[in-house]
Amino acid sequence: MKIDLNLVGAKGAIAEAAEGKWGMTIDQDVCTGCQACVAACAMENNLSFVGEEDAGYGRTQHWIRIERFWEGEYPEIKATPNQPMLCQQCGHAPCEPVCPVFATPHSDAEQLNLQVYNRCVGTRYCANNCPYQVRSFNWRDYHIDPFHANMVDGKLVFALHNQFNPDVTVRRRGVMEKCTFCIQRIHKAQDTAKAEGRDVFDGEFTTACAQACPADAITFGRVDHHESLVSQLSHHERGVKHLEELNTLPRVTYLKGA
Amino acid sequence: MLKNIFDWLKQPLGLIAVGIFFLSVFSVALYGISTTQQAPAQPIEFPHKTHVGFGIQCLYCHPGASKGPAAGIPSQAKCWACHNQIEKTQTSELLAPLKNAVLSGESIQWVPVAIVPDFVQFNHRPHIAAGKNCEECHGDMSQVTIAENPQVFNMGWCLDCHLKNAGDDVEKKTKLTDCGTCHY
Amino acid sequence: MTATAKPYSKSAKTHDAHHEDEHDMKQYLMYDPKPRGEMNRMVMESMTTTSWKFWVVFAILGVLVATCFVYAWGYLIAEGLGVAGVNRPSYWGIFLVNTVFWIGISHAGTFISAILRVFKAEFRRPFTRAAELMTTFGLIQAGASIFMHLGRVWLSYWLLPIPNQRMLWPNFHSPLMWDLLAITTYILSSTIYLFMPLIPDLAMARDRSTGWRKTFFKILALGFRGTEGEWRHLTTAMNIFAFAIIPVMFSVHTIVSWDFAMAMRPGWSSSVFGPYFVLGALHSGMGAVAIVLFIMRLTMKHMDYFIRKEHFDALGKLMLIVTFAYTYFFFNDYILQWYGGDKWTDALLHWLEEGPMSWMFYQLILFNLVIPAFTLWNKKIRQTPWLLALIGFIINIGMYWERYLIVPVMLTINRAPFTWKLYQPNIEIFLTIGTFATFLFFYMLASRLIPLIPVWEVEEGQMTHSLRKVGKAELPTISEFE
Amino acid sequence: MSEQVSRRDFLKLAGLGAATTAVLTGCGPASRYVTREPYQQMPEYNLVGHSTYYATTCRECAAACGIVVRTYQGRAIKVEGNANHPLNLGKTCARGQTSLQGLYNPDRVTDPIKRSVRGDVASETMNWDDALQVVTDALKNHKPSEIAFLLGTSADHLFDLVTDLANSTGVNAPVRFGALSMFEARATLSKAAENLFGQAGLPWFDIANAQAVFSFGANFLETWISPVSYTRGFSNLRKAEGLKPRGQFVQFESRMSATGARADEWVPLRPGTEALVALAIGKLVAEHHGMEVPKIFSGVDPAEVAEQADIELEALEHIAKMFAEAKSIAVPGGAALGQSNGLAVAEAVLALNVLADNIGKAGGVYLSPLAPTETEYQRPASIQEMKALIEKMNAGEIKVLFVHGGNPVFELPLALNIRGALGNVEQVISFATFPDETALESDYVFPDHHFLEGWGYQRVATGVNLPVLSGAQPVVSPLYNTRSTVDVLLTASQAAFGNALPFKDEVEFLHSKVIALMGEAGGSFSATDEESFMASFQQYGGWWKKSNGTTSASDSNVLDKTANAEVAEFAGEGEFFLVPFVSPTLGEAGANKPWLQELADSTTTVMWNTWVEMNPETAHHQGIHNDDLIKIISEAGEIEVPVYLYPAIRPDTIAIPFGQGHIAYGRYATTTDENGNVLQRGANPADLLSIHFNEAGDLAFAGMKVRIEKTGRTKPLSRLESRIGVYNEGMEGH
Repeated sequence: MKIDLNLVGAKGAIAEAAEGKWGMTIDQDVCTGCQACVAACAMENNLSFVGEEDAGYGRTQHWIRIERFWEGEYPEIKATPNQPMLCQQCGHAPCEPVCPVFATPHSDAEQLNLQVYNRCVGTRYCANNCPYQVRSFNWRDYHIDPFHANMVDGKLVFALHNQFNPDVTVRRRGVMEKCTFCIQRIHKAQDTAKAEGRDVFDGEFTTACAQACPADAITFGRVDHHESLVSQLSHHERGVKHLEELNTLPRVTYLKGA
Repeated sequence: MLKNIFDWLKQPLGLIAVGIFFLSVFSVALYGISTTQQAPAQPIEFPHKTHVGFGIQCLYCHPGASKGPAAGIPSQAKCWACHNQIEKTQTSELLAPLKNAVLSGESIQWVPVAIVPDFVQFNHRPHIAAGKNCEECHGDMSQVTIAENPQVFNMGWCLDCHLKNAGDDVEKKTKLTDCGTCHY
Repeated sequence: MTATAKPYSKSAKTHDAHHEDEHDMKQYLMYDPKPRGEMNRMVMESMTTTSWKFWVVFAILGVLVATCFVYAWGYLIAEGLGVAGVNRPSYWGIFLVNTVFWIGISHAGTFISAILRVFKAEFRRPFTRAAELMTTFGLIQAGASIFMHLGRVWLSYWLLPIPNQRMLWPNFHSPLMWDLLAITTYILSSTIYLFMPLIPDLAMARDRSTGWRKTFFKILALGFRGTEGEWRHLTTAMNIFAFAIIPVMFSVHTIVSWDFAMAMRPGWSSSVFGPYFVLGALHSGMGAVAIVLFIMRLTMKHMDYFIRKEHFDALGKLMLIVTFAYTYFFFNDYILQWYGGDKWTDALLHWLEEGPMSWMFYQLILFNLVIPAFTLWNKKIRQTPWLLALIGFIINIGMYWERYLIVPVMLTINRAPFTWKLYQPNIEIFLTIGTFATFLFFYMLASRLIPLIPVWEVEEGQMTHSLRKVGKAELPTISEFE
Repeated sequence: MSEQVSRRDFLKLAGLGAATTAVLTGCGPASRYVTREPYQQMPEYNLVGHSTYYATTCRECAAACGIVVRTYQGRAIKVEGNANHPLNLGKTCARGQTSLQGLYNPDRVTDPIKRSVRGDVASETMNWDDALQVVTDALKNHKPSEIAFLLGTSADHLFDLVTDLANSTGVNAPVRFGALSMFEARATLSKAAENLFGQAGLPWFDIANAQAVFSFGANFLETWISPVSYTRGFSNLRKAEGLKPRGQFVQFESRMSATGARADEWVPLRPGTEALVALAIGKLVAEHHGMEVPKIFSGVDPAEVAEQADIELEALEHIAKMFAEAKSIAVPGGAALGQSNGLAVAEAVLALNVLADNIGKAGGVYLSPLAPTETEYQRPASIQEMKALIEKMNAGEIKVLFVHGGNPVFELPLALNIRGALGNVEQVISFATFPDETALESDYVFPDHHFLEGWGYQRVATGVNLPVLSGAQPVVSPLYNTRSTVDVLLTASQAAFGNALPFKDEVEFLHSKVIALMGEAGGSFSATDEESFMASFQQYGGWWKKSNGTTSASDSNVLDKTANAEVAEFAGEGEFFLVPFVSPTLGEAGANKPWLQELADSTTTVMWNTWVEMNPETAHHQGIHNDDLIKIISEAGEIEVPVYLYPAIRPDTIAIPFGQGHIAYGRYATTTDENGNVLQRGANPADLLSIHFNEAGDLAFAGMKVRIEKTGRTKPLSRLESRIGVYNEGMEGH
């Protein structure tokens, strides 16, 4: 596809025309707010828990959080539909240009916003600039706090470390992190498909949150394949992109309303 | 005062002292670095040389390399399958640890040699599939006893090869230089 | 010249009342010359005469630097930023407040020495050095504050474009990258610009001191002997630098403002931030100069000769002008944002007006706009050093609040209301004290090591100014050397 | 410079540098290098670098969802749903996801221990031979009637084993109990089904195929009986597909639960009036249909009910119209049943289903099928039955108590004083995996494996229309010196009673039970020999029938009964109705899993603590603010809890989640002060409950009135949400 680079918004047009885009739809009408996605994400991606004090102070490491607001006054009060908020993997992401060391580049191969932990120096500019506020920073070395360890034969043993997913880097202090659309699963599926000499098919794998969701609210897949489920859902009339007015071109579509 | 010091340093003895100081700092630093570059001590002084000499293929003991991320260390059962039938195993001093480990059922604590940092997600399979030979990265094992790394696996070294392989193929180059290919 | 006409009596009366003041030209430093040797002696004495009080303060500051700067920073690095108060959404906190504040302080030095030099404002002469020192030391604190806030400061060299085997370069799209380049340029150029006018004074000091000081000055003076050729080279270089550093100065704070203005956040993405920040910087910088001059005059020997009421008066006028310019940009920024009517900006303005930090917003208006605008009209106030220093102090508090509002308080409000959380500084307080202590520590150290008064500039001024008797009146005249 | 020269030079330099600065790279601890040991004998299905997946059953709650655990080099990495399992079809809840944090919990009991002083943390380690001797002696040296077993909620293989033991030796039949069975009032539901349909058992509500769901307090999206399967049902209810419209959902409760928050209409009725409202709706529906009002509904006057329930008559009529015009289903549950008239509520709500004519039909109410190997529905003990057991303990009739799978000291109401009752038991032996409160009150703790290390099966009580026996197998080898309780009991009972249970070990016992299914037709898999049948059982994660196994109930005379149209009675004095509910994220036993603690509560987003929900208006009148620590005083006890001003609760009601308040149970379930002393984390609403029963013997846990007192202290609650952004705090004018 040819895009006139002189046009205003050419960058957005390129992002839109890109191939290999992964995307997600979240049906807010069926989301029950059960937190299964949050737990699944934490277990899959070696997220650290931060303890009561830091959690209340806005330092939680959730890569996905479920937002709810209130409408009306008692007794005509309603909780707004749960809104699971995660990295929108913007096609035109505000976090990307502000990082001085390219620690959060746009992946041309996977069409994702990457977070390269080992490149990050911790300016936190990306998190400031993220309109969705979905980035979380490793304020401390939460994983290796001796509080979690037992002393066995004079050595600190972290039993919980046994559960770490070997496919995901464990982050230390001073590094930004965020939802990766379970890129380790993407790679695994691509690798398997390539070994078998075929393409990854729709529904072959999915992200940890979508896999766990008991209400099947989350759908994941290639949004640039017209026949894929996620692509069809994201063009549904109920589909809304969050803060679309900022031209961030998010890859997550929320199905709002009934 | 300052002048006195300078004056003292200018005389031959002073120059020698300065020389010795810098030399010692340099050699200590060199020693420190060199310790990080040596092959670690292994529980068994495994002679790769001998095994390769017998004509055993790499993939016979490390079959994971062609199928997935890790090449793997062979299980004791695999060692024993052959050594069981070799008379020397019963008598050799060097093979005693293997014998003991198998008989006692304890595992041998090999020390990994060819490692990449935690933040690099390496997968053997695509490299083998792309036609790489083991020795291109791990060196010629027919020459060494304990496995040692002929080179430090760092990003420049990886990229060098990736770029060479991609050539002018834009799509390949994109994939092979994408940060997300190795770091996530 | 026969300027003796008296148009009407009322005017004449006022004239009479101030007759003594206005016509005693001796009150002006430029018209109160002293012999060269005498003045040199005075400056040298001011540098070498140190009372025990100085050492007490110096020791206290030393302790503060060791604990609040060195130890606290080390602790921060070792433990991670969790020991600070930064959180989501206030990812930046006081660290960036300090950065902007210190860069603001540093602006006064360049402004006074370069711009006023270019415009030949004569009152600048005795305190250019004092102001330039503020530039250099302020920038050190600004830089330190930036590095303090990095999550992994030991990797900060990745911000530099060093060729490497990873084939990775810094991201020149990032305002932080521009920031780094701008601040580095500024710190280099301002240090050179501090050093060049210092050379003749260092040479003077070299000739008048003994012992380790002599060695010290000898090294620093670069063998300056005061020949015609040396002077010519020096003045040419200074003139070039005076012009060249002005755009650097304006660009630095503009670029610092872009850290915010380029970001996609309500309250931040404002096109007026560039000049607004520059004016803000001058506002706080002038105030800081007033404080420093007051303290120098109070504590250092012979300083009442060099720093006089006229200087405070002139500084006060400058502060007044800056106040008005600042006021314009202040309202420009807020009113335009309010007029924009964006939903999130609206929420932000409400947060500033009604939120728990609103007291800061109102104090900012009072301290930065109202108090200076209504007091600096008065000549008496302007000429009272402690009052002017007090106003300078108030302005600086106001300006600190302004930066505090822009960074952590505005960061509270973003486009994700589910995450709005208050920011509570923690170890940052100690680090802030640490930067202040380090600044003062350096300053006090400098006051013992280099002449704080550019003697040659004062002499040059006095030589070009003279009083000439015309009839009964003594009139000031200026001659040009060049 | 040519490319070769420059690149190579950089390489060498940077290479040296990289080695020395590896410490500073900011990533790690090395997740991949936890162990680097080759298998001595590589399992043939295992391949280095590849994960192995094992199907097993989640036992975090009694629902028995099927899970598949990903393991890598002998470590369990991730829990995923078993897509084949009919109950959850590949889905999991947060508690199931975090079960790995139980497996790798740093606070597990690692060895058998002996405690000289009950309640004292100090203990000494034993070896298993001595431990087995202790169990053998306990069984041998006491009369069978003096030996009792207290097990967890789920009907699993251990329950079957102990039942067999009881049948063959005469020891007391095992009692199953869990906080969830108390808060779900399972006995009430089962009793109501028995009363109306003549068959005890948990009814199963097919909300997926209904058009409108009317829930009377059932928190089926949170913890209620089988939350994952009900959430699946809810998801299907909401999805409009083809001709099927999006289903409606109405929730009646006094405090908006996470379930109620998803309702289209949330009706905050006065606690205790649920039965009346259900009856009134029945009456209005019958009138709407123009039929004669059935006898069961005839005793109520809708206008009067509306006033008693503190809702508008129009709202009631509107809801009745909705009920009448759609394919409706009514679900009783939760706090509505835990009242003095809980049974009446259950009956009235089930009667509504009869009126809607949905019994045994798609989108209606079924009687849950009996699980394979089950002959009749065996429900967990009601609190009345627990009280009977405690009275026996107090009377000294029980000399040895074996506890497994539950934590009664924490879960039972303080007023029942099980702690004191345990004091009257000579020997208390706990098989706890974690050092919980009950283990603390035991003489011995002989730790069982974590469920991911052990064998087993579990019956699925409800949640799907198929009879399901969910299979469990170890996914990792046991981490610590623990031993399966079944093995312990087999060995000990053989030593004590001879060949009462003639099995070599746990696996053989399982084999004997499961193999019985081999002959049954219509199973999910079939095999010709026992070995492969057992292998398939483990591989598929269980055995289930492929055809609908629900029994249709007879509902002929239901509507002709007379209903008990009374408002519930409330015990105690005070101005507030107390609604305790089970924390949706923590459940009954999740408090020791740090990630469950860190999950935001679905409605309040509070983490790591207990809170009390209070209407902001009420709080305003009382001068109470967010985070104020208040004392809640019931007739049975008092606790101190910080306040959460909750906009969706009746002004005359306060609600407290159950799940926190541990004084033992590991470092994450408790807190410590500066000196390292273990303190209670949060508070336990079970301390407030006084002992009143409904007609079915369940505790009337929501049938209390309490008063509150300010303490003047505060305890900031950690919330995920922003109080500024969500409640406009600090920006009131905006």
